[in-house]
Amino acid sequence: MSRIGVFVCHCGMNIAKTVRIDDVVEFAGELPGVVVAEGYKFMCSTPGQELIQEKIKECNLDGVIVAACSPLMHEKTFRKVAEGAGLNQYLLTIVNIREQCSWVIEDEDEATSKAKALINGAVYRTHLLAPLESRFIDVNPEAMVVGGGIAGIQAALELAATGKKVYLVEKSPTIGGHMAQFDKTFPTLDCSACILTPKMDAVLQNPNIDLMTSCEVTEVKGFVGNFDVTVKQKARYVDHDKCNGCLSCMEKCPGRGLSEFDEGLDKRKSIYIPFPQAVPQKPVIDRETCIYFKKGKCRVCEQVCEQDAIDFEQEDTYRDITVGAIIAATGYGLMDTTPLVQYGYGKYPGVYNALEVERLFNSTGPTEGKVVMKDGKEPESIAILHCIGSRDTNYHEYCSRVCCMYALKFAHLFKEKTSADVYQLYIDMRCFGKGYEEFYNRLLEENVKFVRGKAARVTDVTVSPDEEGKLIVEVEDTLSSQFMRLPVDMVVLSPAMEAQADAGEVARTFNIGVDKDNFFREKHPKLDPLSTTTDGVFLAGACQGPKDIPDTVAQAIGAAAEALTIVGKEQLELEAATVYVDPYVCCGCQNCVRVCTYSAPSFDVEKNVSEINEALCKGCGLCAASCPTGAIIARHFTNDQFIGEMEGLMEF
Amino acid sequence: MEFEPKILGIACNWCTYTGADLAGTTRVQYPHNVRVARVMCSSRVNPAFIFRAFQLGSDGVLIGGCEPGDCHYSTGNYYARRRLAITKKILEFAGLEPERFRVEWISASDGIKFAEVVKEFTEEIRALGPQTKFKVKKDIET
Amino acid sequence: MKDIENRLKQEAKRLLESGEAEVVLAYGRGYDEKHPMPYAAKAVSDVDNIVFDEYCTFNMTRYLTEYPLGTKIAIAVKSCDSRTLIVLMQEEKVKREDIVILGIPYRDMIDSKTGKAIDNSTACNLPNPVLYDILLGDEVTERDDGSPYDVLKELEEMELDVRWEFWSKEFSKCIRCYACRKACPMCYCDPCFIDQSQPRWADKSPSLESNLMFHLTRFYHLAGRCIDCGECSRACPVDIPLHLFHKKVSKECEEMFDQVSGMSLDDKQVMVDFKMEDSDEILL
Amino acid sequence: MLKKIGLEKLNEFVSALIEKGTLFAPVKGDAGVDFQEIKNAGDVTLDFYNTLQSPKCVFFPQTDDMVRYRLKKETTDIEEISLDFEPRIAFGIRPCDVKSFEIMDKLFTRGGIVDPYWESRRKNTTIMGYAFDAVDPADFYGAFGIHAADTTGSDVFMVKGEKNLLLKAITEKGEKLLSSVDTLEDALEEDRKYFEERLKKGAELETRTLSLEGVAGKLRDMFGSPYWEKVAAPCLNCGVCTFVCPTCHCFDIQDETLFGEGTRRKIWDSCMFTDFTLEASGHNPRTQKSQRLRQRVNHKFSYYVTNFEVTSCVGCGRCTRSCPVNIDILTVVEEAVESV
Amino acid sequence: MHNPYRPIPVEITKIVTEVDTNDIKTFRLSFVNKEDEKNFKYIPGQFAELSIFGKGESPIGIASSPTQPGYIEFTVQKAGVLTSALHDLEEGTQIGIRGPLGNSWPIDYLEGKNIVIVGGGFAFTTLRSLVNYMLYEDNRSRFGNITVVYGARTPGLLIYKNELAAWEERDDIDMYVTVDKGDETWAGREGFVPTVCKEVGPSSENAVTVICGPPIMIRFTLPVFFDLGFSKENIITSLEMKMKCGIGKCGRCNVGEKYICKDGPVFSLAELDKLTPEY
Repeated sequence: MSRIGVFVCHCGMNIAKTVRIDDVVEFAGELPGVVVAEGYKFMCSTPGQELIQEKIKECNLDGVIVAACSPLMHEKTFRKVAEGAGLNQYLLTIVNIREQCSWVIEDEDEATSKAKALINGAVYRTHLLAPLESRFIDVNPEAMVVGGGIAGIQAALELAATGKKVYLVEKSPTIGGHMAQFDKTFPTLDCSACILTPKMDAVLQNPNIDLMTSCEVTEVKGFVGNFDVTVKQKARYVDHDKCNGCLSCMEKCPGRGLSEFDEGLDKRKSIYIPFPQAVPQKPVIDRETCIYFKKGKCRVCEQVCEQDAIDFEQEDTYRDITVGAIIAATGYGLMDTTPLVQYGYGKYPGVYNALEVERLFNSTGPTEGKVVMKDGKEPESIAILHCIGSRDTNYHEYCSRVCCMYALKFAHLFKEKTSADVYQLYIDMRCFGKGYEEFYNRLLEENVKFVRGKAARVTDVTVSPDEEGKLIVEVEDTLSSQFMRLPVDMVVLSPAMEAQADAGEVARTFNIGVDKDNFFREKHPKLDPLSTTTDGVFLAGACQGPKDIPDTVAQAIGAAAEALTIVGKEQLELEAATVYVDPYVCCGCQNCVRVCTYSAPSFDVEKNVSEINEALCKGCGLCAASCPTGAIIARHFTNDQFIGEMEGLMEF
Repeated sequence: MEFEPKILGIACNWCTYTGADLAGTTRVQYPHNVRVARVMCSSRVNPAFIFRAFQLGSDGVLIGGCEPGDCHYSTGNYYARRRLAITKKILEFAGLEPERFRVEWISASDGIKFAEVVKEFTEEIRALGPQTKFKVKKDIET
Repeated sequence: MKDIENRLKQEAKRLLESGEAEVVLAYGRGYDEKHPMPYAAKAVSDVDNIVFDEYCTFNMTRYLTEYPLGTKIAIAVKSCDSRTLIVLMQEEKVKREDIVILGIPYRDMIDSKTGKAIDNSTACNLPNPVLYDILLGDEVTERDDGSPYDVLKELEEMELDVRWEFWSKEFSKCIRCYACRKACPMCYCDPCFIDQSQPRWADKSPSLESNLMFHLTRFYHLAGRCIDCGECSRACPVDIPLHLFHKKVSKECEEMFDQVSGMSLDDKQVMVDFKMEDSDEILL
Repeated sequence: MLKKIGLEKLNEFVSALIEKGTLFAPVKGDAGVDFQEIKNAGDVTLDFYNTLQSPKCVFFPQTDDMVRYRLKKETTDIEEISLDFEPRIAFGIRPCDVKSFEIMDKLFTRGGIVDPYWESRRKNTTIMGYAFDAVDPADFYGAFGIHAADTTGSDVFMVKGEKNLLLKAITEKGEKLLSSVDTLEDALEEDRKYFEERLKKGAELETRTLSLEGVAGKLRDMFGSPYWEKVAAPCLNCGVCTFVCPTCHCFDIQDETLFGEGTRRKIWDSCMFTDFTLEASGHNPRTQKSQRLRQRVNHKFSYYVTNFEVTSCVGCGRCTRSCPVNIDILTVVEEAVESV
Repeated sequence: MHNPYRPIPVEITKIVTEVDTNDIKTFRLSFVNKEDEKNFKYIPGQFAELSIFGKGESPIGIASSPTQPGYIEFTVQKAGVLTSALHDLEEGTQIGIRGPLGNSWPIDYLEGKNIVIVGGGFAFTTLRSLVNYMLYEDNRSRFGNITVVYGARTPGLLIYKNELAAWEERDDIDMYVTVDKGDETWAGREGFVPTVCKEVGPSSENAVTVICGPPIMIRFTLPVFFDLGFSKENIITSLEMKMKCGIGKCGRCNVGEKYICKDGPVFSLAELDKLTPEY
């Protein structure tokens, strides 16, 4: 670019008070290629903008430098100004002589000379700039939500409400997730099923939602606006198109398996719906426990089914779906506490984990809502142990966030349903949510015994007669520095919420990152908590980290809104300052492919060169710096432009 | 005339450059010697840029990126950390004072840190004196 | 040594005959006894031309990237050469299944230009190849003569300015014939960054500064990839001890990232990899 | 005219030479002996067999500045490098290298346009040839009718005895130089005898050789032969051979600019480099290393012969000795010719 | 001493953007010193090195004819460092020029013969020089019939549009201007150059054809002329090669015994056959 205009802003006195504008303008005017240099009081004002536009036209400028405030402030403004005058917006360079000069340097000479150096750098750079064009791609208007827990349900409902078609993919035979297992929800204690079931039903009824249970995403290709997703429909051995949900098969089925829904505390049939309110109300056959599959004989279900819906020959099928955006709402897993042998889970029947307890309270659960132990007795004393595997550098350093609150909820329910003594063994009570502290205070008055200390051990080795037949919880009360042995009948562990066991694999499928705990990584922890590094893939709920229901729901709604910013548009504007590969220079080392977070580069083995999918590129330039030959050209931040800028910055 | 260091600063757009802006808006004063060029991410910095900067006569080079874990592009600064670390070792083994090259993680909210780093670095470079080892000797002296 | 030569010929013949290899990269005769040459045997009749002696210092992996991917190649490798193979495989420039590795367990090599033995001060000098399919002799078991980084001690202990004097004198000698990069099995870039015109990273005319730009950048490009075969220094007509700089960079990589290049096929190049727990102290 | 000087007084003599003009002479460095411009007489050595690089740098330096410029806003200030070079003395040049100057003259000063940089330096230079008495296995200068004590082309020819350096003026220019240096003594009869003996001995030394008969034509005929691929297989495509060669003359012209100031210079280039023939369009007529090796060999042994009736090689053996993979140009030509 | 590496100062007096893609411009240069103009004697087909300090040099064919005194013209496509820089310059700027260099169209050989000029796209520049040279009133009678077949991909890519129109008006030259694909403004011929050559079918009797164009065009045009009976001696073209010094020293454009810059760039097909196939 050889016809450059330099426009120096006074910013009232903000710049002019320490930077001698006239000096700077005169200096700029003398630089090679600069055909006009002008100062003005407020370049960003309408007259200032008009001045620039006039000069662009009058002097036929092919490059514009605005020396003013930070580019983060007004780069967009001045790009529009340039564009308005018919100059490509990328032929503009902002020089920051306010935040970088006048506001941080008192001495006039120093501020002025630094301003000159910065402008000189910009002139070198502007000589080497090239116009860039924005590009657009068509967007597929449909969306996919992966995971049918409360997060997925909520996100799907939100999107469907805007009229968008949504695929809701759930790997188990029903939607509802963990929330369906809960009895009450804190802190309001409303019944979980009462608030969840209507939503599940709404999903089923919504014509915009294509509900895909017993399904898993196996491959995601493409990019924002146009993801090509392959979904595996696992064989159910029941043709759901024919099945009318009469469930007579279930009644007659002689097979038995452990109920996943009841956390293995109860049994279910081999042809089953996971729980009475399951959606859809159509059964599946559990191949592992089905007598026909095991022994080759039975087929009772087939005989009773009037719809001819039973199909033992059914196989997994695959479906290709194109969507514009994806919401990952794959939820969490509860930590297996068996390895923490000191707590005796799996060893002592009296030790329960939190989800099992949820089922105990629930009227549809194994005990029909009665709090009785495996031996059928009501516990007389109960210890609820917090932070099992969380806030523990041996397992998970993070706080699992929900345990304090559900522990309080359990305590309340125990008190309500039994006459047992209830102990809370906690490290800190974390009751940060709306109404949470109040709930804690309420529990303080419900005669629950709070012991500040982390349980060290659960044992059945007794040392005194009153401990006989009890489980002993050893704990140091850190408030009184007293070592305690609490004899109880029931121990409730609050295991950490973990990333799903297959989170790493799922993350790879969706090409998103995971954090050190294997939870999906958000794009920015503060400012972009629902996006991922892959454009068009968003996060909702506990797959991103431990979360309670209110947060999950809020996030799901947010994720739906994020997805809508994509599927709500016909076209997407792609980043213009992306990278591209000069195939003549590429040496085929594939460094770019290895470093890119966004999988934008790929390698063409035939041609022995890398290629960039510019729809995926974010323009960070990591690959450009990794390229030994300089084949990767980072538009607007080319090696040439940067080296030029350095030369200009260092000249005077 | 007293030696005034000429220092090249390279700041990532999202954290350090924003942090420097914050130093400005809060009017924290710091030395004029660092001339900042903006890149989108510290991972854009090719070590050859650093060598080149010293050839161009920079007395020091300061690179600012997001705190590890805060990279706008999620992992850029982790790569940058490795590369810039090895760059520094190369400079040092070649015989250039390693103090002339500095990498700092400066978050967008850390205007004060930006100013402090610039202050400290400028003084360090001032004490080291002009960088003549890598600087290209020109044919015509003006 | 004659045994190695015979076994090399024997294996080369077998591989070419059976079609397991289309090419055998080994060593051949040069213009006199002290000057053997790299040799590519492509037919059984070529096998007679194969030699092996203490002057066969060439790292034959240098030639691998000249063949199209998928060519079945048998290659004679010594210790560091085998590490090159590993790096090239990590970088997917060659595929493990395409290469038959003929390991040479021999290390008393002599630089024909200087007449000096190649030892751990000029190369990695592991006694045996790290990776091979066929070992042409018994593993070398004797001798452990210290770390390949021992030779750096003197330079490391120099005052900064003295070290600068040392290197500036060395780099001033460079005539930019690019023998170093061309002899380097890792420098397969074509074109090299230094040949670019936009930007021109360094002047084409040799000078301390432009030479410095070339070499330092090249050292960086080799960081975590150099396997210390010493070919760069042996190729250099003006005897710049480039391998010392490479050794230093390798040493730093090893210390900072806990990885030695070319020792395991499972490793990733340290410069295109990271660990979140890399310490910020490496920047100090 | 035959003069002599005691070896112990060599420094004195060299100092006197420095007075007479810019002196290029062999200096011992880490990697071997090479020609340098001499500032201190003590740097000069006569204890060497061959230099690493050829003395072509005396007339054709690796970097030859032509114009300095300063870019201004509207104009460019230009300062041309003067072609009036100081008188030069090239000291201790091997006979085969002396021959190379004559070969290069043909290209640079004949056939129409004269290269003034070569020509001016050449005119202003007094060449002091130097006799050798041993042969390296890589040498083959005998093939070109040159011998180790060949005085052809030298202005002064030097023979080192046990105690003395004997200097004979071959040309008028040489005579003028020798007679202007008063540290020299007149040689005695025994010196004269020794000098002649050494010339004779030099002529008797045998190097590897090659018949040049028909080589140019044969090489030209076998342009398309697969031989080139075979022979180029070990080649690394570095430029050592061309840079050390006394008759390689390919160069590039580059503007090297920094901060708006720069120099237009001729810089040695090499036909062995990939980008040598790369065109702006991306087209490259020589992409294979076999093509480039063939170009180097053919240029010297065929094209040059066609154009200038002389082989552009003097058999100094430098390329062979410097080649990292021991490619020997003599063998390459021999086998090429045999393969026809 | 004459220094052939020294650029002669010239001033850009006129810039014409030739094509709608804006990447081909014609630069009219005037010598700063009258002396230089007198010494710069060229023949159509020769080239010169254009020089901008800081950017380097680039060999460009001379597009004007010596019969047009007072200036020389170069039509330059934006490609490398120098040509891009040149495209950024404005009228009034001073640059350098070295030349004239190379051989030329063989004017003596062409004399008295019928001339068929075949050009494609941007490669028409030195052909234009030749046409203008032959059309010059003092010269016209020295040559027989002049036929010009000139084509470009699109109407917007034809260069020298005004001149082409002026030539069309004349009756001492047969013009066949064609485009591969026309547009709404294009009323002229459509079709590829080789096809048009076939249609025109010039007699090989006492005729020479001079061809310049993209390799693909040349590849398909040559058989047409062979079929028409043109011998290899009578098909003449101009080579492009990476040139640097322009005076046969630097070795870059060396093809066999020849230096394209010194012994070329103009060769007949018969001469090309003798070159080693390396261009």
